[in-house]
Amino acid sequence: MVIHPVLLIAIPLLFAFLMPLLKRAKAVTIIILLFNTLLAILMFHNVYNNGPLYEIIAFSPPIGIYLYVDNIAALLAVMINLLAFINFLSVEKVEIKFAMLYLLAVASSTGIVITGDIFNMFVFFEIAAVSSYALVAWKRDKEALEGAIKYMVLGSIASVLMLVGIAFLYSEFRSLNIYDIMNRMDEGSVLILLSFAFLLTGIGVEAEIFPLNGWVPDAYQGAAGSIASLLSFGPSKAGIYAIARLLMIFSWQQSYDLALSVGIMTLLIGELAAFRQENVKRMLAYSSIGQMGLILISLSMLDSTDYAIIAFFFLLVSHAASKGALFLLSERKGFGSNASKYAGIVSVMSLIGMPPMAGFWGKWYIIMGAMQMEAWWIIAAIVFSSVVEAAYFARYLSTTMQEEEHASIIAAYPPAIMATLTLLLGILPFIYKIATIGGVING
Amino acid sequence: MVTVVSGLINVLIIAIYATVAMMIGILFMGIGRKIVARVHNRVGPPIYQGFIDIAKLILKKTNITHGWIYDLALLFSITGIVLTILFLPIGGVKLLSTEGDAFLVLYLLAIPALGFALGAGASGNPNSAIGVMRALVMMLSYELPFVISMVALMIYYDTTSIAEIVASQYGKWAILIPPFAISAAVADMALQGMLMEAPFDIPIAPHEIASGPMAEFGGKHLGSLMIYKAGTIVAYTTLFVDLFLGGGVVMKGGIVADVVNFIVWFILIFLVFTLSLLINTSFPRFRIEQAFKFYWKYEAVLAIIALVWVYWMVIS
Amino acid sequence: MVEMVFAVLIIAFIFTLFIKNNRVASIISLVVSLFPLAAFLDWGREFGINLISIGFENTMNINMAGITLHFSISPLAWFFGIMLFSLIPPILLYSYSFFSKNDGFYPFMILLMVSVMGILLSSDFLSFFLFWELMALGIFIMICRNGDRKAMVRYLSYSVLSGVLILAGIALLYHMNGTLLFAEIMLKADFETMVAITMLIIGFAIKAALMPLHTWVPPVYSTSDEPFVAFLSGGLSKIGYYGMLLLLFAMPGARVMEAYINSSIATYLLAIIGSLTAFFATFLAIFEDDLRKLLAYSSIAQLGYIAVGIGTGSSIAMAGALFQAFNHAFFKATLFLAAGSVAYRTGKWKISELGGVAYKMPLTFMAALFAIFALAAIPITSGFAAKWLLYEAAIERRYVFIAPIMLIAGVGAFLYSFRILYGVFLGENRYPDIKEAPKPMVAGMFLLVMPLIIFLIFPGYMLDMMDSFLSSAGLATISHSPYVIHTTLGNYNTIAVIVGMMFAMIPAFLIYVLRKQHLVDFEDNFIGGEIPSLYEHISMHAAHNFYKPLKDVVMPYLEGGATSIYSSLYKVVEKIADGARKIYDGVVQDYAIYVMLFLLIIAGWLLW
Amino acid sequence: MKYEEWSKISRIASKKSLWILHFCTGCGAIEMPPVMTSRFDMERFGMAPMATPRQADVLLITGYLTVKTLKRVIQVYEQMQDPKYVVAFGSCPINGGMYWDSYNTINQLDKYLPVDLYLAGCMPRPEGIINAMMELMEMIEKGEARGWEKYRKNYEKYKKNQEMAFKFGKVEE
Repeated sequence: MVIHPVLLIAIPLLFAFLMPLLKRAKAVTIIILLFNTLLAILMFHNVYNNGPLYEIIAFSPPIGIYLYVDNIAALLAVMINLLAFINFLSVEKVEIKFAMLYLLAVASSTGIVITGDIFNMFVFFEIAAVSSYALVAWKRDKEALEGAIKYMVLGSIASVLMLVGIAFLYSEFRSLNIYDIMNRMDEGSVLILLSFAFLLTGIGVEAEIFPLNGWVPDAYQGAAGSIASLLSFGPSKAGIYAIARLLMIFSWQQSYDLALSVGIMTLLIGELAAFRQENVKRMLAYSSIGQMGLILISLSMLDSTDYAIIAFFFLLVSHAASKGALFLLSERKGFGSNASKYAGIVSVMSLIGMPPMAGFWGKWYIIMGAMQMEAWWIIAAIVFSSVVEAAYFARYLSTTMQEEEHASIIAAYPPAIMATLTLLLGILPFIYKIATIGGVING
Repeated sequence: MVTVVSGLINVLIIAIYATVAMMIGILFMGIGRKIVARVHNRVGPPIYQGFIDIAKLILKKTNITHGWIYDLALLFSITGIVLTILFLPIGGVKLLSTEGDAFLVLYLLAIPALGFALGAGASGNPNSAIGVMRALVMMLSYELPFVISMVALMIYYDTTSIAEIVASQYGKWAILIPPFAISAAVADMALQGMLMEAPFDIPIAPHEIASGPMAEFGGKHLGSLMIYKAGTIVAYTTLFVDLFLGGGVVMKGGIVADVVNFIVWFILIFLVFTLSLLINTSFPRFRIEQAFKFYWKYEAVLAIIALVWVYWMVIS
Repeated sequence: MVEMVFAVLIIAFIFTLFIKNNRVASIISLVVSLFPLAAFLDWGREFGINLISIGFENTMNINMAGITLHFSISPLAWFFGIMLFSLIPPILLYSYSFFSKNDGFYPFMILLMVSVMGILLSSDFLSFFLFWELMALGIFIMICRNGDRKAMVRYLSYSVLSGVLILAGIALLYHMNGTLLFAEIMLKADFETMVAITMLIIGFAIKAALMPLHTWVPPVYSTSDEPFVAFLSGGLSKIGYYGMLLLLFAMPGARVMEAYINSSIATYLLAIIGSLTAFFATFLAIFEDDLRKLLAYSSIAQLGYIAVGIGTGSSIAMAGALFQAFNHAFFKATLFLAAGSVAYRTGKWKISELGGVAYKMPLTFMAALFAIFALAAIPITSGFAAKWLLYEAAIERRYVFIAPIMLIAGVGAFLYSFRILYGVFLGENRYPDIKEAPKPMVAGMFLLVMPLIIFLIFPGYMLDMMDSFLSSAGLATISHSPYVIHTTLGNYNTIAVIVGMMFAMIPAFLIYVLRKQHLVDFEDNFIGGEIPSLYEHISMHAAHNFYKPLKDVVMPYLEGGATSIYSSLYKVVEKIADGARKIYDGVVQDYAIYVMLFLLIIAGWLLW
Repeated sequence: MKYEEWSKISRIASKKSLWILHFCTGCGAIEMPPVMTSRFDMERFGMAPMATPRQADVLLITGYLTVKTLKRVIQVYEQMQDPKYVVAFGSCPINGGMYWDSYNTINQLDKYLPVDLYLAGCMPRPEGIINAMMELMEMIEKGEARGWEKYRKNYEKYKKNQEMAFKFGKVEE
């Protein structure tokens, strides 16, 4: 069976724009997301058995649209679509515009992951960003608008910077194909260095790295639970994956050092900011920042140790699923039902890094890797941030466990399913195998 | 057959020694009162007064009880103190002291105290509770210097067994070795607290808390506590004599030696007891926190000096 | 067969999750808890102790994609297994009456059993760590059930710190040895190994509640359910020491440490920390008014002794440490359960509010009394043998600092023991209307007391149980018969004590039996001739602020301890955190400036 | 040995070890310190002051008793263990002494408690006290000091009188 990765992007895009014509927005969206998930799983199966998948649309590279799907990209596509599907189940009242924006955000996030073309990536970023602005503002109250505006301001700056970066790159290589550029990359002229700086800054805004993440707390705070959840596993994860690719393109020691120092700063500042935070969503947002820092640290070790890639995957996937669940749960004051309690505890434990949740493997491999590199400061930072994290999450649990507010099925089960995913990934660490086979992130 | 007979003889000897020791204790109570009276320029009771008191108490027509926990005081106090005496070498005769050691003796001494405390608690008298509190705090206070001194002895003789310590001191008593002279002085002040003599008679303090733990005891219960008190006099003075004065052993082998040793032991414990009484008569009562500070500040420092000295001697 | 035990436990875990009825869940978990116990009893064959014979296999490997978990039984694990798993059935029996509905206690007890079994059986560090963290998780969920914020925050922070430190230590060992198998890891006396061992030991010490890493214990013990706390204090706290023993003695690679241990400052430091823990925690326990906190500090103190034993490292010390661990498991579990029974009937935790419970709950009192005797190491319980071995070991090594500290902590134990006895059980009869605890609860407590009596008479059996561990760790075994222990310094003959005691009891018994006595009312008490019944209320219970004179003297020196250091540290972190939070000041212009600055800085850095 | 012989031993022991509880609400208490200390030294006869009634054999009432203190005296007396003896000290417990017409003192202790020995005088000198104690000892040895038995036998009567006293101040004489 031939699988066309482009369908993953095309179908939601198509239906997103067809949405005003359709009556039953919720059902349609659910079907599309389910279909997309299945497609992604099939694609992953295909890629896993037969090796990376290419697809060229319209023209041959380096001019045309070029999709490149390897193990990791396929897995991320599965993750984004699956979580989007589960997350969508928790939305009670679906308006047409909402469904449209949601599909756009999902499609564009998937696009960022599977594209092999840096300009396409920019386009998808733009779509993701624009739909995210609208989604954040969805509640239309003061907080939501504030968050959306901040997001929009920073997002616009980011897109300009990204565009400039791409322009520099294009002027140097006369190509936009990531693979192509990667192969031709060498020491680098001033222009290339500048393009790296611009691209990193531009993508970094989306990937929530310090200090480009000013929009994060406000946007997450303003957005509804399901939107915050979408942001955390959609665009931001795609963004950090884009940074991974960026590091692959510009694979100099300098850029890894940069990623490491930025990562440690992001980790510490994110966790510390969460430590004193009273608002749940804001706290979770800061915690996301911290986790992004951790992921960035794992990326910065890509060059030095084999564990980094595994750590990267576990951290990415576990954080996506568990933070998604927690944002969904943050809609209500307390957990209120056993399913929610289960979801809350499992997700928190995964974030803290306790086995048998998936987050544990991330921490295990990142520490293993750091030991191999004999990078003591990484370990010190992780130890410190873990304790801080534990402290504020325990505080979080102690308040949420006590509040008795009954949760409806629709509110209780989607997070529980996400938590189960985390748990299963931890108990059956097959990703370990996938990641070791997948090996490297290609362009 | 022979082993059974010799075993029975051993048991008999042990029983005789224990009984005699208890008798000596009761006698000492009378002697003690006599000595105190002489210091006060009084005549004082006859020296057998202790026997009379105990007989009177036990033969009282009625005895009250506050329940079975209260009765534990009676059972534990006599049992515990007799058991302790069994584990102390008396005048070179080892009794059961080869089967246990100084730590065992320290903890055995806690049995009667705990039983006493249980009974006092069960009586429900608030004065008793306060008395027990004071007794326990006193215990915490005097144990520190005493234990440090004991540890010094143990590391010097490289044994924890009291019988061994006594045997090693044959010919040269520990108190003649300079650091142990300090230790002995410290332990003697601890002894003052153990025997609850002034200035450390805080737990009993009849004028403050109506004789403290004993407030609700009368009749046979009080009688048993007096026997316990008599036993503690012998037990603690013997412990001191065994640790620092060679257990009174001056001869070896044969029955004659046993008799001589016994007499020397008797004289030594009498001297130790008299010394404690003389201190008793010359001092008023400390408050409990003063006692605590006394033991943990001055006594402990002296004990530590001795311990360091001994440690240095042992190492070099 | 091992798989079967695991499978049964996991099935029971899932099953009990969905049972609401307390009694059914209790019986199921009680039955299930006998499986691991049977397995461990059966494995006694390997170490020369035939108790039952079923024929459990003793090794197991689990393959998960790319990762293999190795399991096998070792003498040390066997000892701890017997200890922990014989603790569980009585506790579950007790819970039969203690709880009214099953809201998560039983499944997570079973989960804890799984984790303990995993920890004990694991023979590589990965599975050890997996189950270690599973245990931490189980404990956390148990704490969550009562949802006390302080307990949760402290426990989780400490637990994560411990987990990460252990993880780092393991990673370092792996980095140096290239293997995670206990059998293949070699410990050398070089700097990196010392770093790894230090990290691991600190991680273990947190679970073992060694000072100054103990501050999570009092809030946790004082807010969770008693049956769980009984298991936590009695059982799970020993797992920390299991880790230490494993690392320092049981691992084959640890043999290299032997030469090192003899002159080591590091292990001497552990012994000193242990003795100071015993000392200070005892003082904290003396002044505590909350019964559960008192018991918590007492736990910390008693666990400190085990650290002394491990730090001393001779065979006597090791035997003492293991013996102490065993005793502590049982007497402290009994005490927590007794406290639970008292609260079950009276609903009070404060010692100053309790009083006279013994008259109405004599069986609970008897169990508690016996446990307290063991706690205070009175020689009519097995508690003494353990402490005795530790004292002997300290004297043998000439630890002149540690021995007196330990002895004084032992005396201090009398003080807080009496506080429990008097304040809770004796004194004024304040609760005339309560009943004895339900039968299953009483039965649970008495079952827990049994081992203390058995090993009182036959401490030699306990030493038999450790012999194979001692010889596998390369230490000399202690010469003993069932009732006599010989060391180089002295002997302890339990039969002499017991027989001597029987003889000594004769006169007391005669006096007791021959002279008649009559019971009088509680109010018939001499308080300066005053008549309590004339007044509406006159408190005759002197339990409030019991050791005030001592407290006035000692407390100034105890303040400024670990808690205050941590709270000042916490304040510093709070300040830094506030600083971090202020970076996100909510002004979008600032954020835009951050972006540009970032761009400039990295561009500058890259170009430069 | 028969009970009689036991009780004889018991009486001898009792006689030689009289432990006294002073109920010192009256002025007579001032005469006790000389008795205890070196001038007269009562300890040579085995007498000793005790702190609580549980321990004591002799209850020494050293002067007048009001209705209020009578309650306490009775409580204390009942807390003592048999055999126990009451010694009324001075003239107040005999007939009220100088307080004989006070509204709140009782005049005749004998109505409420069995008094074994009266010690007349206002105040009796220490020699008198010693003398009285010797007398009590002799009575004990002969088995004449049987107040405690009397109290048990006539408990109803004593109780009635006591209650009358608590109600009306004193028993009509």
